[in-house]
Amino acid sequence: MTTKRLTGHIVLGVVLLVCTLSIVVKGLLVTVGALLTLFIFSFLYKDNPYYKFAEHLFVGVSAAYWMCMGFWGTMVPNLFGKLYPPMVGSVIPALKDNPPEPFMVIPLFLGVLLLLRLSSKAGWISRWALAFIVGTTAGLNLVRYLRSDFIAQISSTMIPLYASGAAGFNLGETISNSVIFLGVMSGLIYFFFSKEHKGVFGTGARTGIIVLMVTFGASFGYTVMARISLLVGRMQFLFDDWLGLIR
Amino acid sequence: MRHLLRLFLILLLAFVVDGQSVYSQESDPVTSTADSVATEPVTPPPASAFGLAGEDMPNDNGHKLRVKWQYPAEAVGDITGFEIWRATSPTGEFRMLGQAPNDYFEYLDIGNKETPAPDFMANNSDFFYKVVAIGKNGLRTESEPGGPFRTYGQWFHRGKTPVLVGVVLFGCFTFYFIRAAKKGKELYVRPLAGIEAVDEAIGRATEMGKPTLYILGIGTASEIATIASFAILGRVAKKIAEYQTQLIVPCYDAIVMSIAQDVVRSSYLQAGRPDQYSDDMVYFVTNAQFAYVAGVNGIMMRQRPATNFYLGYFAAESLILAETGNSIGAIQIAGTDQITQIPFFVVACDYTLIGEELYAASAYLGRDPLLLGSLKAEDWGKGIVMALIVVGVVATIFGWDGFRELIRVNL
Amino acid sequence: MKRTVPLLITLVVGAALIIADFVPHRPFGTLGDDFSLYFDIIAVFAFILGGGNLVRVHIMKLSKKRKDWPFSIVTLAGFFIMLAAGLLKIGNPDDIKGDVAALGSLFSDLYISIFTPLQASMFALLAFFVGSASYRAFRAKNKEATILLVSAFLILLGRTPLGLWLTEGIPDSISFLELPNLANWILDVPNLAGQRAIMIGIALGVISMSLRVILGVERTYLGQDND
Amino acid sequence: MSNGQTTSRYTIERLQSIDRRIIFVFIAAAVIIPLLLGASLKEETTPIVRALFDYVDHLPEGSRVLLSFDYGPTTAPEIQPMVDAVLRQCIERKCKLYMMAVWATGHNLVGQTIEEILKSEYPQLQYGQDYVNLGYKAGSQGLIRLLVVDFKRMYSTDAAGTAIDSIPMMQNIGNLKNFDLIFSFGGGFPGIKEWILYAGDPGHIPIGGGCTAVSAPLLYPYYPSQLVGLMGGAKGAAEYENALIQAYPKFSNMPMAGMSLMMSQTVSHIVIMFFVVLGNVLYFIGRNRNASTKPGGEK
Repeated sequence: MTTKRLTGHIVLGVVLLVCTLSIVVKGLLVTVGALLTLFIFSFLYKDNPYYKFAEHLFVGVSAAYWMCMGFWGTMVPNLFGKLYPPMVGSVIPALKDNPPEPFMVIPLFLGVLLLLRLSSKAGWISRWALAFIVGTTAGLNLVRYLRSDFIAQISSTMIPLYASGAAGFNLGETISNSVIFLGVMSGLIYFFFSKEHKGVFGTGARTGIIVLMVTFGASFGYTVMARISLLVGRMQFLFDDWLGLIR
Repeated sequence: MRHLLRLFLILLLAFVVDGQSVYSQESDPVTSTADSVATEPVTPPPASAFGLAGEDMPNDNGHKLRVKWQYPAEAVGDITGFEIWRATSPTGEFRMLGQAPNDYFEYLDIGNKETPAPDFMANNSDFFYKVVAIGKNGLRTESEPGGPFRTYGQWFHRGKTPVLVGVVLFGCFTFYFIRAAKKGKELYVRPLAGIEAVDEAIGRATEMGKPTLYILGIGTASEIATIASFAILGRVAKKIAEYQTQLIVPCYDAIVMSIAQDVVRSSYLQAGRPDQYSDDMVYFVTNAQFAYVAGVNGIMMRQRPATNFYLGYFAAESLILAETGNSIGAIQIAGTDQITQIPFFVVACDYTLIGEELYAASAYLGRDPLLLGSLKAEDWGKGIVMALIVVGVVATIFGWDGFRELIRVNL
Repeated sequence: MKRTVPLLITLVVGAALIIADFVPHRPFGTLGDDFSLYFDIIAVFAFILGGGNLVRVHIMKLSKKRKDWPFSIVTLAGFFIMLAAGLLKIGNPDDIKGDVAALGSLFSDLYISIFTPLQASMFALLAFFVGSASYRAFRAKNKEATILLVSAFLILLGRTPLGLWLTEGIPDSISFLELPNLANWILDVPNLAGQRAIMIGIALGVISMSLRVILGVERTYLGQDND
Repeated sequence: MSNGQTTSRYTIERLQSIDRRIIFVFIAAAVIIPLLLGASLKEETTPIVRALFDYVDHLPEGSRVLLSFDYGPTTAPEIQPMVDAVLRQCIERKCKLYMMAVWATGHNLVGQTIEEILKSEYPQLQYGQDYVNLGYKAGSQGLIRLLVVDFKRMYSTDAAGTAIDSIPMMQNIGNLKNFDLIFSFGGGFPGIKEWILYAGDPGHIPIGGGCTAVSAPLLYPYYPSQLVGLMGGAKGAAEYENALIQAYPKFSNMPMAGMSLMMSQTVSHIVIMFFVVLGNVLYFIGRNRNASTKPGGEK
């Protein structure tokens, strides 16, 4: 127990020393960025007080960040600025002379209903606002998905299984098109809920699983490269901007 | 001779362009301005645009006009471009709207939809346009005003007919199968491994005396995947209440938190243990993607849940969560409709609900015949998709592209 | 009352938005955008609930001196300093008229020096986790896992010079077997087919889920206590 | 069962569930060591990148090149090397550089790039004569659509607020068609695709692009009819840098970010593949041993 404590003190001492040195040599901004980066990476070793510090700071700062963005970016111009433009004239002069939009009372009303949650007696009324939100989501998404994903994907699968170009029959494309056709069909068969995976249907579903597994493997392998470049960016920051070790 | 040719072109245009929108050109637009070409031989002003026509944009709510004009091909090289002007009467005050390059012969006038704005464009009223040719020598030639043109709002978007057919068809299927289910018709659904594992996973947490972590993802309530996750949370929370283990639901969005609190509270009520619910189970972390991940990682490391659910909308954080969860030895059940993230869950979690299965999960867990009926409707939808694809492929083989056009959506 | 009114609201709002999608004419043409805007505004009201909840959770932790309570001070300090900097636009070059995130303001300084490095570092953890997940999960345990492994491995190989080098000697007539070409083919053909099947399935799932919600068949989100 | 067998099986099981921190150390080393050594990987230039390089290399002196910074800090490690290489080449060709952004996050990156490349490497260049920073404008594809017709209506000032007509190199710019080449960097939305659809195609303006590895396959189909050429990910950047060094030997001693990024990526890839192979080998050894000690065990 005491050795653990001692190690803790030594680490803290090193961190403080590095911090002071770095502020003197490199300035506050880079030092804060570098130390926070190291604190986050320390999580890879194990959970520790430095990660906890970075994590708690991140949570607090980010929550306030989005609250401020929401207030100045949405609430002020889109609610107050539309409900009664002169009110925001001192902040956003461009909106001052716009006509008021009385319909904006609706979101104001719903917003206030939502806040009634804080009261234990009238809390149930807040569900009206939530029902509006859920209804909006359902209505908007239904048509959106039908339009873009559903119909567009079907029509782009309608490809000729027998492909021929200017140079006559094209074997490569014929094979590729057939694989796409069979892949989509068997993938769809796999997703059937109300049919048992037996017989011909079962063969289709098993082919579907194979196609899905190829897809997942390919997407995974493909993303590795992009993920590594993120790390390279951070390491460049640490070793170049902070330590100046890269020539 | 040149004048005669232009006159001929204008007449031709009046026949070609849709009759309703073009009341144009009773008078010859090529007048004095064009004549001046002859009188000033040194730096002549550019030729005038002619044949102004305007048409309402289809499938919109009005306030937009497409203005087209013509220009003598041999004179295009003399000008830098055009200016487009609009007024409410041929003799009224014209406003400059914008410019077009010298080889553009049309301009989409997007008027303001609100009344007091200066470039407001009312529906069902007359507008007149002028096109000014700007010569390379700096001289300008105005065309005769063209008009009146009108803009209208439409009551049905024709390009979306296939979507409407889809909505009606799918709505009918759903109605039919829900009705059939109400009458007590037995519906078979094949087992889903991820769903079968839910009971086992919660049971394990109970045995180990550890909490269950439920992550609704980083979607807001505007994602349908989040709504699907609420439905699953309701069933999961009920089981947890029955088993009397601990539930943790850290939320990314405040509205999601509010709904999740209601869902969990009523699940505990249904399970007959309202006293065990507290608002501390469902709480807000932050709505910044990676700050949320940092927070949830912390929760996993310190509270050591035995079972993790990741159901809803996920982005790049999926693998960070799943790998941290794996390192503490939790059983993990995931599901998302984000295609790019499914592979990470498949690789790092014990069970993954792939895409559509996420939406079916609440029906599976609830075993409510009405919900199962809607799954049957989905299967019929898939059947129709497959039939359409087969017909479409056959059609392309025989070179009949018309079939593909039938289901095209023109926005 | 507690149950019926919300169900009715969902039904009316959902159905109206579906109909509105087909009607460009006013007021339907903009209904979807209007409602999305209302949604955004309600979401800002919800921030009050969220922020309040965050503060409450951490003050509780502090007052009850639960484990790790000193870190709650960090969260609360970060939260209130950032909130003040943003809401009051402290140090903003254009004062209260300026953009909240204008360069030079305290809000923007905190964002650049704290938020950005933390975000990028959390994101960069992925590079490590991609490695550990590959090691653990890519085992030829059964048929499915083997296919997953082979497909991922071919892509990985094909995208490094190693892949090119391994299959450089292949004659031109069968050049499609060169690893980079093979990797591209997997991405463009079977991968595309799988993604398409999933997308069509998801679209059907979304449509069905939306209908269930609008028709009131799926009502879990409202809570189930009927009083 | 003998004692020795137990130990070796134990070792294999241990190795199979190897502490993941060991993998982390290897990945970190794979990234850091090439960075510190300044090691870089030469990439033979493929036709799609070569086409882009050659196009720029044949631009006459004084050509106007528009560069749109459509990316953010998270993808900057991949994209920035491309921007730097293209800028250097354009300056060697004595082109006039117009920099803008349709991404809000691109705004700061333009300023940063000007400081790091133009001001430090080419101090003789003059702002307003040789290059201009137009900054970010909102509007996504709508903005692009308007710029095709009328540039100055949207850009009435530069990023610093100077009136656009007082900037010498802006005098002859009326719309996007006055540019000889447009570069878009970044593969998200809005990005290269929107530049092609709303500027390149309708205005017949040559478009070149640089994007992340993830978005490259979505853009390949536009080459060569709608795209002059495309750099995809670190590999594309490294290929472009290679072409640059071959054409302009003065750059051969300069560190090239794309090539060193490619080195780090390749080494990490190999490390990950090594662990995948190791995992499988150990798995099969373990399974065979299990099978031999427990006959009739798992199939």
